[in-house]
Amino acid sequence: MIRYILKRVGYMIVTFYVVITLTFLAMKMLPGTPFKFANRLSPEQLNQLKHYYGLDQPIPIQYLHYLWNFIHGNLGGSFQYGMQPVTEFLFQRFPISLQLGFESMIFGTVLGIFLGIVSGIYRGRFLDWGTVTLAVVFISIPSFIFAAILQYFFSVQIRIFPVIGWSGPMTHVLPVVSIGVGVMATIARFMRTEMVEVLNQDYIVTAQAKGLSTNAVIFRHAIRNAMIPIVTVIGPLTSAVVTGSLVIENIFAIPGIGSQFVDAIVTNDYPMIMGTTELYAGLFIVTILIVDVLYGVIDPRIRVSGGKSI
Amino acid sequence: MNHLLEIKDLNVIFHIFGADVQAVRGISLQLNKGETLAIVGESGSGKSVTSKAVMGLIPNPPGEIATGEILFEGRDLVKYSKKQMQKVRGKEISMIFQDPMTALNPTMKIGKQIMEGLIKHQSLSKHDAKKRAIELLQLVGIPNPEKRVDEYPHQFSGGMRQRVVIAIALACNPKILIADEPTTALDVTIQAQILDLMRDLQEKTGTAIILITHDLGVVANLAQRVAVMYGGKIVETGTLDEIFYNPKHPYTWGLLSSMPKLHAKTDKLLAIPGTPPDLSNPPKGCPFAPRCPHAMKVCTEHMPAYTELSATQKAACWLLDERAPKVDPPTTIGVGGES
Amino acid sequence: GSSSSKDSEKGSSSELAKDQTLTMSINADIPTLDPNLATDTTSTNAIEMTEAGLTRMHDNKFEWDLAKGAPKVSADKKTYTFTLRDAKWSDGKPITAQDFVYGWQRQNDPKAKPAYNFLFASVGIKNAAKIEDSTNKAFYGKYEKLGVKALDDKTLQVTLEQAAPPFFYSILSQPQFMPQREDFVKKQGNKYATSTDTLLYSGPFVLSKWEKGTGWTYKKNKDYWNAKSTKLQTVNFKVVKETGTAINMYKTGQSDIVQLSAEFIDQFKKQYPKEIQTATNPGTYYLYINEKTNKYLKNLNLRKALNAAIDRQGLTSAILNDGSVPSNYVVPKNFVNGPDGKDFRSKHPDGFSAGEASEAKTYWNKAKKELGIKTLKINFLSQDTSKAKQIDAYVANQIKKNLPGVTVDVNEQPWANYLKLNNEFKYDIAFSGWFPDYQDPMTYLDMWTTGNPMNTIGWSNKKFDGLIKDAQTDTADTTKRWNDLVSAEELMMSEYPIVPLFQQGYTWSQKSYVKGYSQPSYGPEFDFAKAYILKH
Amino acid sequence: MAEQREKLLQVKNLKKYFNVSRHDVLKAVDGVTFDVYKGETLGLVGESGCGKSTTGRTIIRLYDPTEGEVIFDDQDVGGKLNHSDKKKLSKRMQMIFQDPYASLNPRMMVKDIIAEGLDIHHLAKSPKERMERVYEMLETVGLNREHANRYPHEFSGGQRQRIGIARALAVDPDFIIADEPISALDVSIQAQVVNLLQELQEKQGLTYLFIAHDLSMVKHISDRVGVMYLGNMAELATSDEVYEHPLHPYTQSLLSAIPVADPKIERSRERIILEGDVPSPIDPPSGCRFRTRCPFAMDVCAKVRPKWHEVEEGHWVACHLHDEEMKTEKA
Amino acid sequence: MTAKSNAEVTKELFVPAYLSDTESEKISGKSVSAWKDALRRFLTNKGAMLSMIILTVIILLALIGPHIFGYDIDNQDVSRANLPPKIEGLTWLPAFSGYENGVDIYKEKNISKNYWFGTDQFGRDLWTRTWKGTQISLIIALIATLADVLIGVVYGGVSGYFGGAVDNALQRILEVIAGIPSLVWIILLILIMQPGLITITIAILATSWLSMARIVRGEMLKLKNQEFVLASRTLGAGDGRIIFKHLIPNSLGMIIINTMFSVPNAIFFEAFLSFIGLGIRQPQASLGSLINDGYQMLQIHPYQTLYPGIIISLLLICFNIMGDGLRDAFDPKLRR
Ligand SMILES: Nc1ncnc2c1ncn2[C@@H]1O[C@H](COP(=O)(O)OP(=O)(O)OP(=O)(O)O)[C@@H](O)[C@H]1O
Ligand SMILES: Nc1ncnc2c1ncn2[C@@H]1O[C@H](COP(=O)(O)OP(=O)(O)OP(=O)(O)O)[C@@H](O)[C@H]1O
Ligand SMILES: [Mg+2]
Ligand SMILES: [Mg+2]
Repeated sequence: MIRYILKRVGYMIVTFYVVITLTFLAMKMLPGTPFKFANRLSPEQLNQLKHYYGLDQPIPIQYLHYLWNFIHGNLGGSFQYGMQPVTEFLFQRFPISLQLGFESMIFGTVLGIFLGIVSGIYRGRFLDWGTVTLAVVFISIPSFIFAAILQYFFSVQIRIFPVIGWSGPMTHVLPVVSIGVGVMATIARFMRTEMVEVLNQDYIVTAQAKGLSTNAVIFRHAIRNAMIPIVTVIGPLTSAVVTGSLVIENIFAIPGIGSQFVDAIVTNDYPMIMGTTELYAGLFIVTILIVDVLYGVIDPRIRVSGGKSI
Repeated sequence: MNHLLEIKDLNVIFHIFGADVQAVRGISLQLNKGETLAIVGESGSGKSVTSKAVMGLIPNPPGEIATGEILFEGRDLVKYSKKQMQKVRGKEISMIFQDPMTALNPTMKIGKQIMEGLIKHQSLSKHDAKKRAIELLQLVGIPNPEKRVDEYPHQFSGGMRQRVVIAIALACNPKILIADEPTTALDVTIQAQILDLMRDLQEKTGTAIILITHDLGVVANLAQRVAVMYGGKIVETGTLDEIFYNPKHPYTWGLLSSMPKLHAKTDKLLAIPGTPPDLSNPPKGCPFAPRCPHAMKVCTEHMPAYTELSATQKAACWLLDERAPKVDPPTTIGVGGES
Repeated sequence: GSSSSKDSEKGSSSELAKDQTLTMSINADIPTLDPNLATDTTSTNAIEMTEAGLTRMHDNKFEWDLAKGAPKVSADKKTYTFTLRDAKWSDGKPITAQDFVYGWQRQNDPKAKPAYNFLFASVGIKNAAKIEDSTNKAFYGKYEKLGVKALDDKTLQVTLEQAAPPFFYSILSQPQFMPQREDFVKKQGNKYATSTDTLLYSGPFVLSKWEKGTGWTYKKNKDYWNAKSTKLQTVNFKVVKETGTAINMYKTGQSDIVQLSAEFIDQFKKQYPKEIQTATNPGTYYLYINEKTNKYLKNLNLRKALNAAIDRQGLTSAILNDGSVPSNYVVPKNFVNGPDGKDFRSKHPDGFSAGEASEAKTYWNKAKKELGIKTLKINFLSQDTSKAKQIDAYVANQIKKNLPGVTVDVNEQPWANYLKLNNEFKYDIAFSGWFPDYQDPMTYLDMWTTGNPMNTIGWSNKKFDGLIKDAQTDTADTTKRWNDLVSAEELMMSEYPIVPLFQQGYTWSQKSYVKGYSQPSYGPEFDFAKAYILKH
Repeated sequence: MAEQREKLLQVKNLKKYFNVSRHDVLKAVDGVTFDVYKGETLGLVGESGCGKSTTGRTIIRLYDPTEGEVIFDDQDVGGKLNHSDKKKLSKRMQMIFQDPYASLNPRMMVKDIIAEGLDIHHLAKSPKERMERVYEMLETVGLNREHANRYPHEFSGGQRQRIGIARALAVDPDFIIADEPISALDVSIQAQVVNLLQELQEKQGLTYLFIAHDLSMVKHISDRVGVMYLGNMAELATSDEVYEHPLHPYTQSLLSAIPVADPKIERSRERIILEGDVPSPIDPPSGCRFRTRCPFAMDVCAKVRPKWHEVEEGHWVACHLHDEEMKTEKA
Repeated sequence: MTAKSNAEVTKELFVPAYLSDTESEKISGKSVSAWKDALRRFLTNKGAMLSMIILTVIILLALIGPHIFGYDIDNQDVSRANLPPKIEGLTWLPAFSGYENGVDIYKEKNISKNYWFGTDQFGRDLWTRTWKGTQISLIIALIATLADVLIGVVYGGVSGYFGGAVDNALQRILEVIAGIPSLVWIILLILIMQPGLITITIAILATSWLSMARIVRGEMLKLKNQEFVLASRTLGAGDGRIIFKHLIPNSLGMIIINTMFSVPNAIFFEAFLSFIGLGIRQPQASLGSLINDGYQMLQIHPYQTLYPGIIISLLLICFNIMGDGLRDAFDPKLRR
């Protein structure tokens, strides 16, 4: 197990290095200059600025420089925020996005698992049909449309929830639901398939043959086994949550990293784009690692042998 | 009636894809206390379905018990509610499945899987249940049971898993143990271990066993009575010796003669040509007729009735009708000849 | 905020509300509060609300702020001596003439990365142009040679190269001309002006909270010399990027003022006729025409055709719909008055239209003959902002529709690349706009002179250059200067080197209990320095 | 009788190791030596995982041998082979697989399945000839012409297995490796296939390597039987010899473990029940592989690997109990 | 059962019935391939069939819809800006009445022509634009999916089939690529390339093939050791034959199913990109860009988002249901 984790961490570092390099190169390939007011600057001033930011050096040198700074936790300064350190912004805003993502994930997962179980148990009946339809619909409606509808309905028409913000619990409801339903739908669908699969397994019959009640069979035997593979979807789902939060944060004016990222893209704030990208990648990579390790922890079959065979 | 279990005219139907599979078509069986009844027959002949029907585990949908009674100590299990049935399962009647690799929950400790039934049926405390689980593991011959109760199924070999499955089935001292191909997935040497174990356990506990298999060797080893199934029907029943040495049904003949003899020289095996019937569209007459070398016109038209050949043996075949031409069993079944 | 959910109409009483809190939504964060680095409207606005200069703009007119009154002007009109009021920084220390000197010098110190130091040269502060000029070895970066001096703590002397231009006093209200305190700036170093407590305040408000990404809060500055005229106790700005969301906040009473985008204006006109407000501002938008590298576009008839092809009324009423007005001119309306007290536009109120769509075809046909072409492909460079995209779609369609045979290929780029392509003349026409640096027609005209780095259209006219030069050097005779500028615009627009499209307008909605709030055409973008809330 | 007969296949010290992970090598077949004579059936029995299939697959070159020689008709086919050599070999050596469901491509029609070998080796000159050959094969294995245009899933297990045989026969091979061809079939169907194989052998003079774990069936069909245990050959002799005078303790216990379909014999039989399970081939016991379960294990068994030698004519065994040298040493 | 009346059983019936060998081997019924079997199962799946019908209708409309009124996608006329939908025969339906907030906009603006989906702020006919947008979205989805299938199948196929060191190397690369969130890939790509149809396609492509590659690899690994493949090998088949005759036909089901899920993913991602302003260029429209344009008007002119929104949702739903249907149809466990 330890060896497996070490190996994974190794890959993780490689992946991360690739991300750093790629983002760096991408930024270098971007057309145009990073200086917003380039049109008002004399060439001399421009050169000075370039020198100041180290942009006049050959790219390999810049690259090494960037790596060096990166290792020392320096991601450079934000162009759009008067060269304030990018890390400061990330530290400030990332926790909010993380919280949003986490809550959405919890909301989606819990509800999704529940729906999936119900649907799997009542396979082919009305409940199943309803859940499946719901899941497909929620997977198919882009989260921003859903968010806009929710906001209009619950904040403007009924006025239960505030329009914007990220302060009290009430402010969390709409954004979390907007992102969470997608997660919920995906998980529900997956869970249903797993549930159906598991319910057809021999050990379920064994459990029934022991005379256990239906509830005991489902709760003690079916659900746990059905839930193990769910862990594997959580990795890719993080991606979905991140994508979702990117727009949802704008709609609900949540000061998270997502809205920051969109800003950075629109304003060509390269250091910020790079920093955010790396953060996302890091988060994603770590999530996948955790998920994989977790998978081993939950599934006793993998626990000892270490690593899953794909 | 003092049968422990009596099945009367059981019919089980599966509704799939616009077709109705008549998996079991009017089966009647009796099982007495402490005896071992083997059910043998072709794959798909309804052996497992019959046993599942007894356990009340026919998946519904798509399956249903269309008609029939399953009398356990005189009470009809077919009429039992879910709750009532749960009290019977595992406590009065328990079951072992063919594949030990999949019959255990991979994410639950062995001990817990054994304890579940104990806690449910005997209201033991967790602690006592665990103690009993260790005893049971010891009983089925698992070394070092104190340690192994806390392991997971994947840490056990196939033979050991099958032992665990047996331990689970025996946990509450059931009156009937249904073993559905308990050794098919195992190697011969392990199979021998398991068969030994089952025989020992039966001697100790006096449990009646329904043994389902298609390995006549296993039958000869373990059973006292045999029921031969074909096409959803029982075509012949009798004591072990009656079936092996004096079989009356051509399918039984075929079955016995298609097995090579380890201790005798056989030039050529007697194959049964053709393939088993499609149970979604079963033949009108004798299900074996299309493959029967002695088939007569009547066989394809009418289902033969049982002919009582002895107090214990009966068979359903038109050849036993006095109007039928006399047919001798093939010599290849002459195991009785004693080489 | 004043979160009454009733959109009440009874705010007609003139009694002040107890809670003097104003809440607004805004679509951008404050990037920086360092007056050296501030280039965007949000930062500028925040600095103007929290800091004071010698003057302060209000309702398009300047008022004396930290200057006690008009300065003493020397006979040659080149030296101006200001006397300062007794005013304090937010840490209690007095604001001195030295603080002005330091602030101005810092704005001219290349090391402090000033973005708008050219303003000093535009006004004509002594040596400013030379200090800026990196080819000038003797002066470059020597900010101590700037024409500004503290005679004593309360007396500031400013020396100019020539007589002060008419916009001298108004430009003194800009952040670049505000005082900065040396010891504080040096102590904060890199952190200067990046958070509420790394900045000293001298204006009507102090920044009490600044959460990046969420918004910020102003509190009344009790130490401001003119604190009695500040009514608002608290002003909240909430960063909301989605217009729909901002509207929803306004509708539910979670904000008091909301900027409206085109889509919502009709609805608001119907729903909240008493709350909707409109004002023009001096932002002008036009198309560059590349005369430098595109040989066809050197043809006047073709340029006229382009000018005539676009129905600007349709653009402003159907697409923008935000109070913007069609323009056929370079210098905007209602921006600056001449010595005669009349608007610059008064001579040519509607500018210099090349004509209707029908005339466009005539010009196009002439151009075709002159150029010997049948069709023309136009590369239309623009930015990738959502607003620009709408305008592009409209403009491209108008040109295609009204000039048969012309195809338009829209090339929408992010800002940085847009600039680059623009500077490299890699476009045929390009969408662009201009906001004034100071309150004078010159800010709209001097960039079209030959050789000006901002002249990225390649148009060149000696006579025009001359007129601008005169106006720049001969500042003493204000009337002649004015007339020169009027002639310069006339001359420019006779050659149609650009296609003016519209002058921007603002439409916003403010709750009826909000009074004294304005969005003037020059000065603070959102002027709430004297706003107040009525009881409601 | 064996002496005069021609050796069709000689397997010498064949080894096949699999790298299951970076550190572990699975010794599926670990030094197996035997010959197969022309026209005979050599049965190969042993418990699951003992390397029977691997042996067969290595001989037919589905796997490349790790070590050892395979001499087929005096030609070494155990070394490096290029594609055309393998192709040549495949015309003469064929295989029948265990699982009648997995061994037929569900997306192909029966005629294309049977004709695959013909197509690969260009044995049919025209489509007509190809079809003729397919029909011929179908009839040979007791199926009908109409079956040619059907898909595998429409057939029963026994029929499918016969299609598999037809496929192997289509290229007209000399040697057929049958890897548990009947273990997935119903008892009543097994005989169909076994009879068919025997008939074909008689008619076409085929040579079989018949792999199975059902000893009674192996005995029935084989002339000689080899018993494998954990990658090694334990014993090899004529089938009667193996069943009547087993020398290796493993063979003995294996034979006693098989339940016999005869109640009387069953009642009276003495069994040697082996304890425990087969050890892992990744980390096999030292010396004799069987010693961990052997009722007669001696000290020497842990140290020295028993020699594979001929104790009597045609009776090979690898056991210290039957090694004269060891016996004397022990004494 | 025993109590069977023997009355009808006459003596004459007790003669041997002739039983031919061929008889016992007979298979009744018509020959069905696994494909046909799957198709049959698919056809009986009501949801999937309905989805297919809806999809067909949408695709047909996407093809002919833009030509019905003779407008092109950039037919601007601000005098008819922001008209609500109106369909002559359906004016009794509020959605197609031409009224907005109780006002007959057509009358107000004095317009006699009907615009079935209304017009946008430029006065462009939304019916035309919506269907044209559907076309573009479908094309993006199609190209992305096709390429995804190609890259994914080849990559996964090579990796799974050749195995060993090749597989190891390819899998490590895949792992690294998959370690980078797709969003990051896409945004980096969009930043360095000109936004537009091709860029979007490439961007979607850059990441979407991963799952296909994984699935195909898994299939290959599973299939290549199946006995029918081994059988082909023992017959002397080369790699080409094994791949094209055995492996691909047998993994086609999985590939098709995965494709069914790739299509909606591509459409969805395009919409997302449009929403954050990195989408298709004006005056071209895709469903995503239409939704993005209309989104600003959601509260005022909801119809501008509604129809593209409905279509995109329908597309996604239908593809998803069809994917599910295909999965069921190909599921060997559900086969008898
Ligand atoms: N869950 C089910 N759904 C549909 N049909 C079923 C189901 N279970 C059993 N059947 C059908 O019932 C018939 C009898 O099956 P059963 O499992 O009893 O056979 P068996 O005698 O146990 O065979 P085997 O030896 O292969 O286990 C078969 O035709 C089978 O297809
Ligand atoms: N391709 C492979 N890679 C790794 N290990 C393998 C491979 N093929 C077989 N093995 C291992 O080699 C050993 C021998 O396997 P083999 O299939 O030859 O056994 P067998 O005697 O045919 O068993 P069975 O009766 O179950 O078919 C087993 O432990 C098996 O797990
Ligand atoms: Mg069964
Ligand atoms: Mg094998």
